[in-house]
Amino acid sequence: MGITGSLSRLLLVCLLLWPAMATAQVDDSEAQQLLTALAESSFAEKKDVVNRIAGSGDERARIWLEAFAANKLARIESTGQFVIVLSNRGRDWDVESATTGESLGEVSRRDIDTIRVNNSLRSELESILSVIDLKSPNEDSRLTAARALRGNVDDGLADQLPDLIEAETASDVRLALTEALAIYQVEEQGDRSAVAVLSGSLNSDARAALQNAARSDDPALAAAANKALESIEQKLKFNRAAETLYFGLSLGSVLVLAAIGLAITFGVMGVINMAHGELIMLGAYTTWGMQQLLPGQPGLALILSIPAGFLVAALAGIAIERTVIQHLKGRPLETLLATFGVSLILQQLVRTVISPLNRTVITPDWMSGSVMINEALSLTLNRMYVIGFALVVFAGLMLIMRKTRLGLEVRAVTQNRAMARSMGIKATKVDILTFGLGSGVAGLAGVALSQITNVGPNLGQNYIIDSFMVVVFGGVGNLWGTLLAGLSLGTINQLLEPWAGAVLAKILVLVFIILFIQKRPKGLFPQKGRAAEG
Amino acid sequence: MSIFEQLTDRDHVFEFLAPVQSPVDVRHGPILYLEDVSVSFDGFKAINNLNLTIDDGELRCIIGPNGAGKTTMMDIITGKTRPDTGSVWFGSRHNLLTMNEPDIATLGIGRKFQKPTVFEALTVFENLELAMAADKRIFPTLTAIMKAEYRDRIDEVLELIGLKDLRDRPAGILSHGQKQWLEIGMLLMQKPRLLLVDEPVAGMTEQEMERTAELLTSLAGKQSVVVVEHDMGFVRSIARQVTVLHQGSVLAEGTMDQVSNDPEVIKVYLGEDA
Amino acid sequence: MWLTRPLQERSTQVFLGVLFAALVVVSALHLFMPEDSALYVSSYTVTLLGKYLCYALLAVAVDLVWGYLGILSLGHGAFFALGGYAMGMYLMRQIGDRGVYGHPTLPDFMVFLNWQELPWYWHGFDMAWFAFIMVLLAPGLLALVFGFLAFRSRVTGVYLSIITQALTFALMLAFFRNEMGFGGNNGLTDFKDILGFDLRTDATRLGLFIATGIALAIGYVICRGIVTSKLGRVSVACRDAEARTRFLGYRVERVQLFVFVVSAMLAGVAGALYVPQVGIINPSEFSPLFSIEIVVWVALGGRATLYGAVIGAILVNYAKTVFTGIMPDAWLFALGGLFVLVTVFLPKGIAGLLQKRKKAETTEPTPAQEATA
Amino acid sequence: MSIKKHVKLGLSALALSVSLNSVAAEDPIKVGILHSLSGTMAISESTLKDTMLMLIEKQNAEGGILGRQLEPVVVDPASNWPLFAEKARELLAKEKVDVIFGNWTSVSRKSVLPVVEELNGLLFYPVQYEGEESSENVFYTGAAPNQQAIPAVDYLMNEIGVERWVLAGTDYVYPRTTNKILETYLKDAGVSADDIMINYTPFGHSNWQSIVSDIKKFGSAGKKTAVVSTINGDANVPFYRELANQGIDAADIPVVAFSVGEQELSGIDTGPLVGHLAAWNYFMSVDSDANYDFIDAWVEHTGKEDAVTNDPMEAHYIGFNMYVEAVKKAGTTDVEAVKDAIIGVAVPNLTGGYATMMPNHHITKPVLIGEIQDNGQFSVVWETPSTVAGDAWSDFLPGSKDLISDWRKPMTCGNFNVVTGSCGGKAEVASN
Repeated sequence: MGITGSLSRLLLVCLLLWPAMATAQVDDSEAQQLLTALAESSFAEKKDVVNRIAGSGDERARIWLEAFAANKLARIESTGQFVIVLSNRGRDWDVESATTGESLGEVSRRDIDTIRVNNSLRSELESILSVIDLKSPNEDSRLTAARALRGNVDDGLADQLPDLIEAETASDVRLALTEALAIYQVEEQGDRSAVAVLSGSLNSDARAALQNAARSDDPALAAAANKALESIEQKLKFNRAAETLYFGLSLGSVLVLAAIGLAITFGVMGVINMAHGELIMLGAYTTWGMQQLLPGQPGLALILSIPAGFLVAALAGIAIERTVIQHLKGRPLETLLATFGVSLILQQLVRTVISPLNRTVITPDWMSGSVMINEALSLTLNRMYVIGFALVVFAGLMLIMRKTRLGLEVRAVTQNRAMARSMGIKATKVDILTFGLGSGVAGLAGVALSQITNVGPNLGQNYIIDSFMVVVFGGVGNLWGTLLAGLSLGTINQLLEPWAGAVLAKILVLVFIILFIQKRPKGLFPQKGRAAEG
Repeated sequence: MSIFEQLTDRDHVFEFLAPVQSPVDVRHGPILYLEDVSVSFDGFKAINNLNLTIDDGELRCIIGPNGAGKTTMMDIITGKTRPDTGSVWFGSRHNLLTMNEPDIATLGIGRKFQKPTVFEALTVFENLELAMAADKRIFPTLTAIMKAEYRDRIDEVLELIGLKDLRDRPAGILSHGQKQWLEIGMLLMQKPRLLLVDEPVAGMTEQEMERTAELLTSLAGKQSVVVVEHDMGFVRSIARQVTVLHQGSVLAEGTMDQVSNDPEVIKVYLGEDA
Repeated sequence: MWLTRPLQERSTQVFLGVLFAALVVVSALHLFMPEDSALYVSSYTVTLLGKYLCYALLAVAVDLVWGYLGILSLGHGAFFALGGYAMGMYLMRQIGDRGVYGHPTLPDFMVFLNWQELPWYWHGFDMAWFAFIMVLLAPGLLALVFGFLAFRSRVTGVYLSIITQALTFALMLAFFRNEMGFGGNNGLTDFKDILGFDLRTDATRLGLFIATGIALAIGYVICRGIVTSKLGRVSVACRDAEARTRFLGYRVERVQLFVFVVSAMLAGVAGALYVPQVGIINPSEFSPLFSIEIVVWVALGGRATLYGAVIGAILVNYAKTVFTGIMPDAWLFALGGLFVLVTVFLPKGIAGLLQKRKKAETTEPTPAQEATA
Repeated sequence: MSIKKHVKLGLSALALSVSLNSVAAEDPIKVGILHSLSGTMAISESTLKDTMLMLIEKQNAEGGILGRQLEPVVVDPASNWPLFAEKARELLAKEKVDVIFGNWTSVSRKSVLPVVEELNGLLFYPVQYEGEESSENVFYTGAAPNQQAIPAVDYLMNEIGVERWVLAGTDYVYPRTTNKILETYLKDAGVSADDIMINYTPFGHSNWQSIVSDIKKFGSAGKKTAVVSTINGDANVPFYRELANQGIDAADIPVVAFSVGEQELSGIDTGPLVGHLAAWNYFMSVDSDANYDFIDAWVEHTGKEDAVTNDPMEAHYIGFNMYVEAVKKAGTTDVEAVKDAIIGVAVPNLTGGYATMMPNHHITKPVLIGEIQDNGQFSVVWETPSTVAGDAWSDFLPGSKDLISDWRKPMTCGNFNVVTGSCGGKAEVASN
């Protein structure tokens, strides 16, 4: 258990007297001396210093400790003055005094000694702060604090918990606290009755406690723990299945996004666009560019880059169509080669113009982390957004193809170009629009991918083959096919991965597709009638 | 029938006792025999309970409005399309439904497409060479050498189809009519028992037509010929037996006069033409 | 006889003449010129040329299927690499106990990943004849199985191209796996000698260079023999009007299969000669990029003319050597531009330009037919 | 990097190649630089090329070596392994360079090795690698497993109290070997087999969902768990993203990476990664004047205020200075002489200590453990009390535990087998 007894006793003091002490403030010499101790002692000793600081009840303690935890607490070599680092990028850092809080402007890195912190200290600090938070009026912070306590309770705290639970109003906080206490009781005291409390819990610390208990030499306790674990395992099984399914869907939705644009350019227009991957890449870079333009507002930038990414990619696509593809009408294989050349050029362009290095695309807060369905099953948010996004995009395309004039004309042109022409449809215009649409969708895929994987020059390459597989597997010229193919391939892959391993799973999927194409050359949903011939 | 039945059936002729025969068995008359053939594409019945019999050495014309299923019928006979129901027999022992295009072709059914398809990259001569009846498996083809007799035979046909002086030009440069002829020539090289000729005179001049007519009539007797044609004049000029297809099944059958006086037929055609 | 027929052709005679002349000249300059003379050909250059010749043979193999059969294989790198691995395994076994661990049978990478004994598929590769048969057999079999499945179900055109790409991609992933026992990403390297000749001597290098030249000559004659035979004309027929060919009684899928397998074996040989000269074989040879690059060599040189493929391969790779020396960043621009320009403005490649002067050769596909291919 | 620059370089290189095969005594010392400037590895390697150019510039400004100027010869192996061998041959046979600095990936080194040995050149290899190699002609200035992996594990075991281990790596030889070594090491340290989870993924793996969730499960067994990551390059971003999203933070399950440096971090949103670890022999954040000077010079050379330095750059810095010293010591650039002279040469490293060239052609390095900070830098939380000497042959692999390497006369053997008492690699010895 992380927290030493001495610490917790100190904590109890400040816990119970917290409101009273909130205004207290030690004089600067003492503060200076505390911080010096923090700066100069070894990691082992730092723990006690931290406790002393926490115990000092100084209102700045929290600021110091947080800065310390974030690696922002430092001492200026020349003056020996303690500072809090505000920005730590580049060679000169922006700092303010730790004691007075006044800004000291920029100081050269050479002159700053950050006070080192490490993981164990950091987690220690967390629990300290969380214990403090148990008293906070804000329910959420109480909840997080309570949850953080599980597995971190020690004797001193344990004595206090019952009262806290008693006092607690919010049910879920109370539950968390009760579990925290139970875990302690099982672990430290081998208390069998407490096992019952945990038997339903899906929390990993609770499970850990039970597993340890199951190993204990007290047979009765072990038996009880095992029983509890079994019931937990039952719940877990279901959750894991759900999880795998979710993984499959999210991977699938990525594939769908990557492939759907291709389904239009390849499936509907019959154009093999090997530069499709690079159009995706452009979309991703647009997101990065947007975030550069709007520093500090990654979320807004992301939303804006949805239309932006679409436009950029669409324009690029149209440019490709005008300059290259239109000259190769009816020569799919040549188109394949030419567009492959385009893809090489685009990649190298990004390398030389922007950088060969990956670019950082920030995930906005509302997209990071995960929604907790229950303690064992939590769905990652960014993936969830991607799934939703994929479906929206798909629905949008369906609408365009089914309900709009463009869609009608597109279908007309693909069915019979000459006839469509004679009915006054401008085939060239349709080509441009269709290809623009397909490329634009690729751009959208890029925006989504920027939240999941690298934004770098090779981004496109990693998806092009998969995309083609999905389209071919789903049946060329059939959007539903693409959707189904993408989702099913994703799921298959995720089902295989646990026992086959990532590499083998991918290989197996590829081989499966190759064989499938042999059986059904036209994919899951083949185009019917004369249009499909030749 | 089961072995036992075979043994007890005194009329049964065991394979190994049967007399050696030409691959196509026409002792019982018809060389081509379609029975209750139906096929449909996404619900649309292209062929509907079609029954058709072609006798050995017969020259048969098949007419019918667009979409009557003429081409589909040929696809079925040549193995390109498989019918949903019905049976197709070549002679009395070859079930065509169990064979693929090459087998059927080697068995002796030649086909000329509606839209003339020749190998444009190859010379006229080479086109005929490829068509020539020969062992068409891989290694024989690889090691094949041009014997004098083959050359003579090809030149014969070149003479016949009047492309002698274009002998060594790529077929791509030929006119539409010439391509038609070349394709007919390729049919001849195949020495088929049965020729399926789809709109042979489309895009031909008057005298080209006449020559085609002569050619086809001259072929009849030695080989059986089935001609699908729109051009009534042409049909009248060659036809003895005419079959009228309508909506995938036989509407009328008989001599040209019988057929053209058939009220049904008139209705259909007037419905078409008027 | 189909193999001797090409030898009467003028184009083939010219080609062989040029090739052998080049071999002789290079060897002579390498052997008899003093090191410091401007005409001296260093062993570095000899190996470089040897590599180009390997690529040339590979390109010829691709042209055979693409140019004459209309099958655009984006996976020929796979056959090349398989041949290379077969040779690589032989060379590994030749090291014997001279590896850093001095293990009598196991290659080094197996020793330090503590494999206990040699995997079954490594047996026999210590015998040259076996290895050399595998050089043909490994790619041949893959092509046979893959082609059989694909052609039987009439997968052609773009679909075929895409799944050939998938094929080589899958193989790349597979060979990256260390469990496969082919050295994973590091591949096979640090070869000592071949057929008893020390790979580090200039003589051996020259020998390999000449061997490659001869292999190219033979390969060229074989391909030429096929395309000038009736079978060659049949394949062109399959390329331009598959259905028609069927109705003439040819089994299109078998023609395709045969030519495809021959081509794969040639690619394998090219790979086998490539490995001892560059001194390493690793999964990156399976990368789809490489396979597509091969196709562009052919496209640049001019399809359905074999010699065009040779020209293309040598030109592009020479350009690559120069570019990566002078302006590395520009290389991909150049390559990419090449793809676009050739396909858009030079559909018949360099050979096409040459033929503008002579009368047009007849086996050139026209764009219209390409659509059906 | 601008095309212009390369044109300039290229032209100079071209100019050189024109003046073929004629090297007199007073000609400049030719330094071959063999780093990919295009293709997938360009990301990492092109900066090393620039580092070398910077060092050479500086050395020339100080009057070169033995009064001779240094002249960089830059070639681009384009991330293509066979091309590495070819370019190495070009450098040695055609350009007649005196020394080569180059390579990043193991496979490229393996492909160059026979060439360098055949033509008896000198190669300085700056990247941490799997060991199991010691060539007379190669100097390994990067870390061997015992200079990175093992100390890192020690730190986790002793300082953090980790009992359960996930060894996750990209499926190629470096992670394979490192994990083999660690596995044995951990088992020797009494870790039971079911407390070790080993997982391999392909290059550029981007879908980490199930693996991360497995790690999560593996980590929730009540014992302190850590991930030892030998995941390579591009695969890291999605990996760390997934970790963050599935709510695994450094406090619960720390990840210690061997292939993630400042440069890789510059492509990642480090916010969620704070506290995860990396083990290197140098960090940009190291608080020493030598380092600050180096950074200033680098920023000035690249003209980018945010340019980062990393471990392989330091390796080149050390390797280059060692070469300079060795040539001065030998008084000539003759390969044999330099080979003898360089052993024992000690030069300052950037972390305030000294690096010495060992007889096995590896060098002594301090091992630092750093925690990722939100500014894309590492803060050093632990370091080995003294420097560690690189070990060519791991003591934890059955195949190599009996092997040692010593290139001093009279032994001059890269793989001397202390059991059989013979030089294992030599043909006449059949050891079995």
